[in-house]
Parts: sequence; structure tokens; C-alpha cells
Amino acid sequence: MRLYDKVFPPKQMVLSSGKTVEERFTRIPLILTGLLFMMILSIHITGFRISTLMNRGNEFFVILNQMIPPRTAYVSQIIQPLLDTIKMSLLGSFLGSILAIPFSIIAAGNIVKNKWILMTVRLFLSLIRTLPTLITALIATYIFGLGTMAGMAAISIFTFAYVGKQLYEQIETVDMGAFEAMEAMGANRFYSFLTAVVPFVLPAYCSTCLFCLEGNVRYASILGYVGAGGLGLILNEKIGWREYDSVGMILLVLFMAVFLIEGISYYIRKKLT
Amino acid sequence: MIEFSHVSKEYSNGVKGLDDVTLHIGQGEFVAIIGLSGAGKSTLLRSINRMHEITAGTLQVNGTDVASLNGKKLRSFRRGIGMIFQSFHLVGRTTVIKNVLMSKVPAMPFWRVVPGIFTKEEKIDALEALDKVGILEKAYMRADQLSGGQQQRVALARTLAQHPEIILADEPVAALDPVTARQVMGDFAKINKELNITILLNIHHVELALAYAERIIGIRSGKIVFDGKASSVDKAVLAGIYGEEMPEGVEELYEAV
Amino acid sequence: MIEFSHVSKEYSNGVKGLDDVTLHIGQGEFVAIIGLSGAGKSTLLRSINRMHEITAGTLQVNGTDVASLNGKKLRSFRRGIGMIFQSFHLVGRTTVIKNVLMSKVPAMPFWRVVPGIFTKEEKIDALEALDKVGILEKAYMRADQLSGGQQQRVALARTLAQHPEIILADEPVAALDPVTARQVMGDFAKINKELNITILLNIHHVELALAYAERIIGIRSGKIVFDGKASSVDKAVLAGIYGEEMPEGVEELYEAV
Amino acid sequence: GCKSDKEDKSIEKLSVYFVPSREPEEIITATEPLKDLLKQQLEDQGFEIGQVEISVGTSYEAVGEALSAGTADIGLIPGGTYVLYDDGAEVILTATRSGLNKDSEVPKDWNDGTATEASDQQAVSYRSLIIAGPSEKGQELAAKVNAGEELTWEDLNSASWSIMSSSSPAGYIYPALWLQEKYGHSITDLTLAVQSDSYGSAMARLASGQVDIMLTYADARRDYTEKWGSEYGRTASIWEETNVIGVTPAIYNDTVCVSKSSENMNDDLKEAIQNAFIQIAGTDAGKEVISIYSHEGYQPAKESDYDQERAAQKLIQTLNAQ
Amino acid sequence: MSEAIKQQLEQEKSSWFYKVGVTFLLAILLGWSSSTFQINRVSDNGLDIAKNIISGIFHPDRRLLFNFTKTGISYLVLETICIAFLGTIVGAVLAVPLSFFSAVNIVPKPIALAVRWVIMAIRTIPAFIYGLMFIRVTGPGAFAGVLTMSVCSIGMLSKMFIETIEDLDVRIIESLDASGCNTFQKIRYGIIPQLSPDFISTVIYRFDMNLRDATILGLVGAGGIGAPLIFAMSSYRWNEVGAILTGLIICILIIEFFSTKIRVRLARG
Ligand SMILES: Nc1ncnc2c1ncn2[C@@H]1O[C@H](COP(=O)(O)OP(=O)(O)OP(=O)(O)O)[C@@H](O)[C@H]1O
Ligand SMILES: Nc1ncnc2c1ncn2[C@@H]1O[C@H](COP(=O)(O)OP(=O)(O)OP(=O)(O)O)[C@@H](O)[C@H]1O
Ligand SMILES: [Mg+2]
Ligand SMILES: [Mg+2]
Repeated sequence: MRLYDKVFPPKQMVLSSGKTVEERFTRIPLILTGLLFMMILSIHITGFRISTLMNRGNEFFVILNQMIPPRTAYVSQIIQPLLDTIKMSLLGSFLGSILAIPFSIIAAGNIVKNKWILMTVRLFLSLIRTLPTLITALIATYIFGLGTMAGMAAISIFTFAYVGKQLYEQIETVDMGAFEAMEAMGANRFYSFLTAVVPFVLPAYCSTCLFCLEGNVRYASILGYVGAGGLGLILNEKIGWREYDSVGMILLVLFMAVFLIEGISYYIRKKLT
Repeated sequence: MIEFSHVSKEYSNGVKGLDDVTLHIGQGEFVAIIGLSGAGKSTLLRSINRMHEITAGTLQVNGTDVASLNGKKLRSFRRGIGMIFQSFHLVGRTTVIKNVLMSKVPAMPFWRVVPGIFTKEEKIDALEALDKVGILEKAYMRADQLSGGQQQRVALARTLAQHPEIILADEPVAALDPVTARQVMGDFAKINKELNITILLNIHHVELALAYAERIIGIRSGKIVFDGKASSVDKAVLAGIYGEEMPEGVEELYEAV
Repeated sequence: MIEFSHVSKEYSNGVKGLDDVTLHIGQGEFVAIIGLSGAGKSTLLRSINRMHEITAGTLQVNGTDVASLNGKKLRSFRRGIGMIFQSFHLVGRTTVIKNVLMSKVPAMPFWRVVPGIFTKEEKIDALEALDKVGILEKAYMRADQLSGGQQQRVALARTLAQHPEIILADEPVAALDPVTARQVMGDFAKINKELNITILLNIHHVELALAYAERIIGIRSGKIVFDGKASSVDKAVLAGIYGEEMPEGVEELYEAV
Repeated sequence: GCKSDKEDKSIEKLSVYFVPSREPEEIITATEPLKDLLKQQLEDQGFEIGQVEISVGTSYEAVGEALSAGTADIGLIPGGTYVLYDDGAEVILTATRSGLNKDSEVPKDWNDGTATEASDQQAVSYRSLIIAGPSEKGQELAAKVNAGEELTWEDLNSASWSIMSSSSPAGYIYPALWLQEKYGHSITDLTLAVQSDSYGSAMARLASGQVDIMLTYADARRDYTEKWGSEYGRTASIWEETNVIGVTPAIYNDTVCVSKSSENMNDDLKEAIQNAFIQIAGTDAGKEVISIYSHEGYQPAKESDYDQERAAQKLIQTLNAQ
Repeated sequence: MSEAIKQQLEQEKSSWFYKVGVTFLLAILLGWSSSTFQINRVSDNGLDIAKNIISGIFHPDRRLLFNFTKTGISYLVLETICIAFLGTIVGAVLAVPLSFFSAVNIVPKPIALAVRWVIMAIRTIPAFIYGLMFIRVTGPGAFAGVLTMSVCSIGMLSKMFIETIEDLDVRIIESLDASGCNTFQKIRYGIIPQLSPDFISTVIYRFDMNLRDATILGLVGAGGIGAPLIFAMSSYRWNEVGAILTGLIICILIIEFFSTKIRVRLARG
């Protein structure tokens, strides 16, 4: 940025009182050039073409049209996989969220002062988040066998990393005043954390976990690909047979389930705050 | 009884927060500390319960050398000293009484801390503290639904429920409007009289300091430049404390003196 | 010159915000409006630039009948009147100078509004306004990084950059601590004197009103119950304005009067 | 629709979409070499091709949809997928591979403990095998088969199975037919069947004893001979530890299909593509390239070649719908 | 104990009933879903394989990793970045109007609710089905990936956008009104400056997430590093998986580093 300021020197402005003010040359051209470059590069590499979208956009709805009306008769075969999906999401989200707590505490800069611990834990969380869930699910299937157990393991790992990051960011935004007050009253750090930080982060934490649960129910449909059980399995099968009306039914059921979960979680979050 | 003898405090960046302070404060006194921003008021206060470490001299509270304390001993020493902050430092999301009950936590066994179980005695004690500061009826409201003045009173009740012998207050009324500030200062005065608790407070409002405290300590660049009765403060004294950099508005107060 | 003649304002719920107000305020006056909460202070102020409509009487500003204005005319009329709010109303996430430059927007051509291009003259003008309120050096900081008093000063600078003939300020110091409040009141007084701008402000702090404004208007239930020089305000006047419901702490102020 | 404008011989972009039905060897580098060869061959036949684009996917339905929408011109897909999408795809070639030295319908014949070898004959079809693994149950079933006894439904149903997704010919459809014909049971009747995502992972599960039986194409064991000892950590060879307990009817090899709805497509081009692929398979360089896709040669194909496949799918679909 | 205190003490709302209720409910739900917890199929051999996988990942195929041609990891990662970049931008462009139409402080509640349903429906369709749909539009390849990423981003982006919009400080608009601004000027100077830092921050965060989700595109052949990764994975070439993951992880960590920096600056100035 120093160099930038040298190339584009700041503008001098003289006030009537004789004072001068320097205005740095705006960064916007730099940012715009960068964005434009990325845009052009990306459009070139990905072959993005608006004209294709205009001409062939209607093709997008072909499969969608085949899903409507959904095959209602199929619903009886959806319930069991749906329950499996919900079960594995529920348990996976729960385990992951619980596991995330200790890690996010030691990843929060206002609780732990040691820079190295912070860096290591954060890097660890970041690495886990980077590991594609498909890969973790696949590895899990080797260890736990095919089926919902593997899905559950993959979900809990994903949840762990996601909730862990969110939680430590939330802990860092807590106003440490009450914590300080607790310390001044003679409480140890752990007691202070429990009484002064937990009430602040608890609602946000629960809300993150519930959001994650809801996302996981949806995501579980992808895990079916590696044989992690649940709705994903029958979804794959029905797509394979081109039975889009059944696919539509599965999605409708999934939509309703997620809707229900979202409703419940909305209610709980309301209650918490 | 608080005894500073030749206490100095140098921050890691070389700034002298306190510079050779010698001071004696008896039990039951009501002392206001005034001085410019950065003069060292907070540093002085926070040395007393060792929220800051001093770097030279000795500081005794009721005969205990503060510097000698550590770990468990330090924590139980701190339980005897209440501290009140400018921005109240309450847990806004929970009820008023839970905030007051926080003062009980340091002495509680672990199994009661985690689920947050309090005994009936503790609750009654907390309610009595709220009663003392006159906001008993707000006990089950959420703390963040109270006005600033009421929140500062909750903080005061929390400190009272600690049954301290000393209360340290770091600009307890800075965030309050003048009317409420007066009420809170009145609360301090009342508690000081009724319970014989030593009160030390930092304050920017000279007029409030003069109106409520018995003793005024003026501090400048870490040094004590005035120490005497509130009634003995005059123009010259204030000029000595605030120097040329007197905050605007203070001039007008001279007339009030 | 602001002329109220038999102005009334009835809210849709039947509450009378203003009740037969007749008032003359000359150019360059510094007027403080005091009164209980709900007395109609804000309503009075906001009628002047037609943020509220009046329901009876006539209101003239510099000879223009305010009620007759509409659309474009109303907007260009408003450009001549600065308005300052209790909670500053700044865009916290942009720089101070951008906030001040916002006052230039109403007069700018469309093509400059969209990308937000300002001329050098406009920038210098904005900087000068910042200089007048003494925070020139903060020009390129983000507004939310400033203290409350500094933010109110940015709001003041924004209004000054508008080059208004009248400034309306609705409790401009209520959110500020007493020291900063005095500074901001001092700023108002200075600007009033130096630039001969009419200043009308609502204020709850009687002592500040008396210390800085020349003329005091007391309002109660929408009616003007006092209008006179600040020096002529006494116990009886205050009792007339605030009645029995006098805010706590005011009693003590009587001595100061 | 198909344009048969004979003048129009320049094509801006020819899109080839390929999904391997077996394990691809070098998938990352798979697309480059074929591009040039195809372009060259088509140019030799008078077509001017701006660009050949080859995409590799992991799902058959994606190619199917691309062909039926006309966004892919050529698709290299299994026969089963072609049949499912024959409203939009037209088969022009069948890939050939070298046949195997064993091709018996009797499971026991495959279990002489020696490796199955490639024969010098090219074949347009392959079989699917039901293979029992080294687990206790697997060995028990194998012993029965090798002793010449017939397995009962109870025998099969007590073992755990690795099956593939239900549109996979070798991993689902043909074994399902086999079960239906021999035992009168549908594959969904199996109590201990789990679905694997790939043959590689199914083989790993078989090796680890997670499953007793897997369904796979006939030369799968050749592909995993080495891994059996290394990655999967078995000491004995795959030929000793695994036994065939069932052999399905022949399955037609991968097809080369063209899209019926692509704007580029016309009869001339179809013919040119047909020739081009056959030519490519005829040269040594070309052979090497298509071996990446585990193809060795191509033969012209017609719709009716896949009638048996159609029947099989019908059967499975009616079974599944129950 | 004075009468008043006694009275207050009796007023205490007992929350333990609620607490025990929630705990009980959670326990029941977890008990019910614990049937997924079946380690009976865990075999030593499976663990061995898992070990192989992990060691493969830690011994990446260097040949692939340091191949800088169009078939090497570096190009694939670049392609993935481009897909995620463009996908995020298109997604944001789509999400902005949707979020304005579902913010209760902008439009009437029924409309807001209806649009929220639409957003939920958009979110329910899994990525690989979008992949199939877009392959019909664009053909296989990175373009389809861009479009898939963009619709998959809509859900999360609009959720965050809505939160920002509903937090809008309308008082600023009042002060612009008082200084004589017209509607357009109020939007340009009162609303956009308030929203843009949060919007940009959300978009950057989503870009980061899209990069991580790039594997899913491989399921349908929508370009990028996904398909090679899945092939390597399903055909058991773990050192290839290792090479691809190494490339991906390095790139994601670098981008995360910068994106966090930018986001912190946007938030705190
Ligand atoms: N943690 C710290 N590290 C370094 N210097 C510090 C620290 N805390 C305070 N100081 C410096 O010590 C001096 C005294 O600070 P102190 O906070 O005691 O002032 P104060 O009188 O309380 O001021 P204020 O009225 O603004 O609260 C100041 O110069 C300050 O900059
Ligand atoms: N939009 C409105 N609709 C209905 N009644 C209103 C409205 N705004 C104000 N009022 C009523 O009009 C009366 C005068 O209100 P106004 O806001 O002018 O009081 P104020 O003197 O500014 O009070 P405060 O000191 O609390 O700001 C009050 O009784 C108030 O309840
Ligand atoms: Mg201080
Ligand atoms: Mg008002």
C-alpha cells in the first residue's frame, strides 16, 4: 500500500484557515482492477456466456417440470430413509456441537492469551473445515461400514469444524466486562467464564447448532453418494432411473421436514433470546 | 485500612502509572479521586485489589501485603473487596437477581456453579442488597431492560451482596446523566454511612465529588498532588490538579466552589 | 426568522402535540426549549422543517409559508435548515468526511450522486466545517471509531457544511457525558455567535440550557408557558414549566439559579 | 433436430462427455490426447472442428441429460444408460475389449485359483460376477459352490452383500436378473445388502470382510490384483481368496452415443464420428489413448443390439415399483 | 427478612421445569437417533484401510502436485477458484433482490414470508440436481459449475443479507430527509453505505465456503477439481487424493487468510 501511495500521491487540500489536509488517493481503482481481472479470467476459464443462458435458459426447467406433480404414492417408501437422515443429522450435529465447545474456548483470543495455542487450534479447525465432507464420509464408511453411522460421523466432523469456528468468533465478541467483574470478585477464570461468558454466547451457540442441524438434514442427501445412507441413497437411485416425479416427492418431503425443523428451531431461538 | 507506601507502577511500555504514592485510607472513609484523563486514577484503584501489579513500594490492605498474595489466596482476598465499573459490567441477558447472585459464585462448589443452583439464603441476601439500593421490584427483570442508573445500582447491589469492607468504583457515574449520577452518588454516600464500608471512587465530575465525598485525592501524572477534606478544595487546588489543561466547563465550576 | 402564529398540531390519535403556539424567533438567536417529556418539544422543532405537519395556524420561515411547500420546493427549503438529532444519525461505517459530504448530496446532479463523486471545493468546504468543530484530524477515520461527543460534532459539521440559516437540534447532548455535553453546547454557542446562525435546541438539562442559551422557551402540554431571557429564569418559572412532576435533582439546581 | 445440410461442415465446438463405467486409469490426463486425435480424424473426413471439448463426469445421468438436451454431442456411456436415455441419444458404436480366457456360465469354472487372463479375441460384451470374499461366510459359500452344490436362497440371504447403485448394469441390474431367474427373489429382498459408491471401495470392503459378497464386472479382479496385496493388506492372492458364486448373462460394452437434439449433429457427422473412432482404435497411438477409457476398439452398433438390456431394465423397474 | 423481600422471592419464576423439559426432550431425541450408532461393523481391516488412506493423503503424488500444465493440479485449482468466484458473484446478484423482498421492514409480511418460502425451496434442492439441470443448459464443464454454485449460494447469502437489511438504521434516512434529499439520494447515501460492508463481508465468506464445496461439483462433471478428486477417491489412489487435497488446502488457507483480514477490516474499519 505504501508503494501505491507513492505512485498515486495523496491530494493536498488547503483550507481557508491555512491548514492543509492530505487525502489519500482512492483505493477503488485498485480494487476494481483486481475484480475486473478476476472476472475476465473467470469468464474466460469457465466459458461463462450470457447468450447461452438467454437461448437455452428454458432447458433448466425441463427436469423441474418432470418433478411436478410429485409422485405421491412413493411417499410410503420415503419415510424410513427420511427418519434415518434426521436421526443421523441429529446425532451428528449434537456430537459435533458438543465437541466444538472445548476447542472454540481455546481458540478464542479473549480467553486464551497464548498466541501459539490460538494459531494451532485455529489452523486445526480450518484444516478440518477444508477436508471435503465427501472424503470424510467415505473414510468413515471404511471405518464404520456403509450406512448411517458413517453419515453421522461425517456430519459430526463437519459440524464440529463449522460450529467451532462460529463459536470462537462469538466468544471473541463477548463484552469482557462481566468477566473482569467476576475476576475482581475473586472468581477463578473457569468460574468467570461460566457465569460471565456463557450467558452471552449460549443463545448464539444454540442458534448456530440449530442452523447447522437444518443444513445437515439437507446435506445428508449428498452423503448418500458415498453410501452414507438416508434419503441420499434413494435420491441417487431415483435420479439414476430418471424417475423425476419420485425425486420431486423426495424433495417435497425433505422440504417439509426442513420447514418443520426450521419452525421448531425458530421457536427455540426466540425462547432463548 | 489501606496503606500505600512509596508505591510505583510502571507499565511495560515505560509509562509511569503511579509514581511514589504514599497514602493511608482508614476504614469507613469516603474518598473521591480526581484528576485528568491518564493521570493514574484507574491504576491507583486497580492496584488495591491487584487487578494491576505494582512495581515498587508496598501496598497493605487490612495488614495483608497485597503483593504477597497468589492464586487461591488472592481470590479469597478479592472477595472482600467490591469493584464497580464505569460500564456496569453486568450480564445483560439474564435477570437482575442472577447478576447479583454472581457475587456468590466465587465461594460456591463446582457442582452448583455449572447448573447455576443457588440456596434460598443466597437469594434472600441478594434481594436484600437490591432492597438497599432501592430496586427490589426489578429483581426478576432482565438487566438490559433497566436504565443506566438502575444498572449501576444493580452493580452496586452485586458488590454489596459480596459483603465487602472496601468498595472500589472506577468512574461509576461517568456513563450516567447528571440526575441519575446524583442518585447513584447518594447511594454510595448512604451505604458508606450505614454499613461503614470504605469507598474509593474515581470521578471526573468535580462538583459531584465535592458534594458527596468527605475526602478528595487529587492525582496528576501518577503523583498525589492534593489530599484533604472536600471542604478545603478551592480554585487553587483544582488548578493544581488539572493544570492548564483544565477540562472545559471546569472554569464555571469554580464559582460553585 | 421563524413565525408561529396560532399553530396547533394534533396527532392522528388525538394527542395535541402543539396547542395554539404563537412565537417569533429572529435570525441569529440561540433558543433553548425546555419542558417535560412529552410536552411537545420535538413536535415544535419538527414542525419548522415540516418533518411533521401542523394542523392549524400558520408557520412562516423567512417569509415562506411552510405548509405551502411541496416536493422539490420542500426539499430545497429543507436544505437551508440543518437538523441534528440526539443519536447523531451518522453512517458509522464510512469515514467522517463522507458523512459530512452527505450534506452536499441534495444539491448534486444525478450523475455525481450515483458514483459518489465530490468536487474539491465540496471537500474543502466539508473539511472546513470539521475544522470549525475542532475535529479536522479525524476526517478520514471511520465515524463509528469516534467517541459520542466527537460523533455529535461530526453531525454538527455535517449541518454546518449545509450552510443553513437555522439549526434545529433535538436533544443534541442527551447521549453525551456532562463534560462532552458542555463542549458540544460550547460549539453551538460559538457557531451561533460567529456565523450568526439561528439555533433552536431541545434540552433536558436545565443547567446547560441556562448556561449557554440566550433565550429559554418553556413548554408544557403543547403550550408555551414561559418565553424569556435565560437570566430571568427562576424557581417559580421552573416550577411553572415542570409542575409537580419536577425531575429529580432539579431541586438542587434551584440553589444554582 | 438433426440438420442434414451437407454444405455445413464446420463446427465451432464439439462436446464429448465421458463417464467411465470402470475405474479410469489416469483421469486427470485423460482428456487431452483424445482431443487432437478426434479433431485430426474428423478433419480428414472434411469436417472443420473449431474445438473438441472433453468432459469427464462421475454420473451417468449427467451424460444422459446432456445428450438428451443436446449440450453434449458425443457421449461415451454404458449400454444401460443409453437405453434409459434413448429418446435423446442414438447409439453408433459399441466399444470392444479383449475377452477373457474364462467365459463360462458355471461359477465353479472360474475358481481354479489361477488368474483370469485376457484372450486375444475382442469382445463386445462382458459378464458380471457374484464374488464371495475371504470372510468366513464368503468362504463357506465358495466351498459349497466349488463342491458342486447349488446355493439356496437362505445361503445367499444370510451373507452381507455389496451392491452398486440400481442403474449399474454389472453391479445391480444383471445380478438382480440372475437372482430373479435362479431364486425368484428380487435383489431388494436381500436383508444385508449395502450400496457401495464404487467398485474400488466395494473391493476394499470385500477384502476387509465388511461384506461377504460383491457384485462386479468380470475382469474387476484383474484390475485389483495388485492392490489386494498392497492397499487392502491381504497376504494371499486375490485369485485364491475370492470365488465366483454366480455368473450373469452377457452385458453389452460401453457405447459411443450421439445426441439426437444437438444442433451440430447430422447424418454425415454421425458417419464421420463412427469412422473416426474406428480409425483411432486402429492405430497404436490411438489404442494407447482409448485404453485410458479401458476401450480397445469399436464396432458399429444398432438400436436393436440393446433390446435385451431394455427388457432387463423393464423387469427391474417393475420389480422396484412393487 | 422484610415482607417485600419475601414477596419478591415468591415471585421467582421457576425455570427448572423448562430446563428439565428441554433436557428430557433432547435426551429422548438423542436416544431415538442413537440407533444410527452402530459400531458392530467396525473391523480392524477397515481401520487399516483408513490408515492407508490417511498415509496416502500425507504422501501426495508429487508428480501431480508440481505439474503446472493444463492437466496439473494448479490449473484445476485455478479453475475451481474461478468457478467459485463467478458462482459467488452470480449468486450474490440473485440473492440481493430476493433478500430485499423478504425483509419485513421493506415489504409487507405476507410477501416476505412467501419469498422466504421460495428461498427455502431453492435451498432444498441438492447441488447435484442443480448440476443436472444446468448441464442441460450449458453442457458439461465449468460453466455448469458456476451456475450450480450460484444457486447453491443463494440460501445462505440471502439469509445473511436479510439479517443485515432488517438491522438497517432508519434514523439516518430521517436525517437525510431533513436535509432535503429525494428518495434515490436517500437510498444511495442512507442505505447502501450501511449495507455494503456487511454484504461484501458475507459474499467473501461465501466465496470461501464455495471453494470448500467445490468437490460436490465433481458429482456431475461440472468442472474444477471435484471430478478428479472423486475418481481418485473411489478408485483408491490415495496419493493422488493427497496431491489434490494438498493443492486445494493450500489454496483455501491462503484465501481464508486474506478473506478474514478483509472481513475484519470491513467490520472494524
Ligand atoms: N495496560 C497499560 N499499558 C500501558 N500503559 C497503560 C496501561 N493502562 C494505562 N496506561 C497508561 O498509564 C497512565 C495512567 O492510566 P490510568 O488508566 O490510570 O488513567 P486514568 O486516570 O484512569 O485516566 P481516565 O480518566 O482516562 O480513565 C496513562 O498514561 C495510560 O496511558
Ligand atoms: N407520531 C405520533 N403519533 C401520536 N402521538 C405522538 C406522536 N409523536 C409524539 N406524540 C405525542 O405528542 C406529544 C408530544 O410529543 P413530543 O415528542 O413533541 O414530546 P417531547 O417534548 O419531545 O418529549 P421528549 O422530551 O420525551 O422527547 C406526546 O404526548 C407524544 O406522546
Ligand atoms: Mg480510568
Ligand atoms: Mg422529543
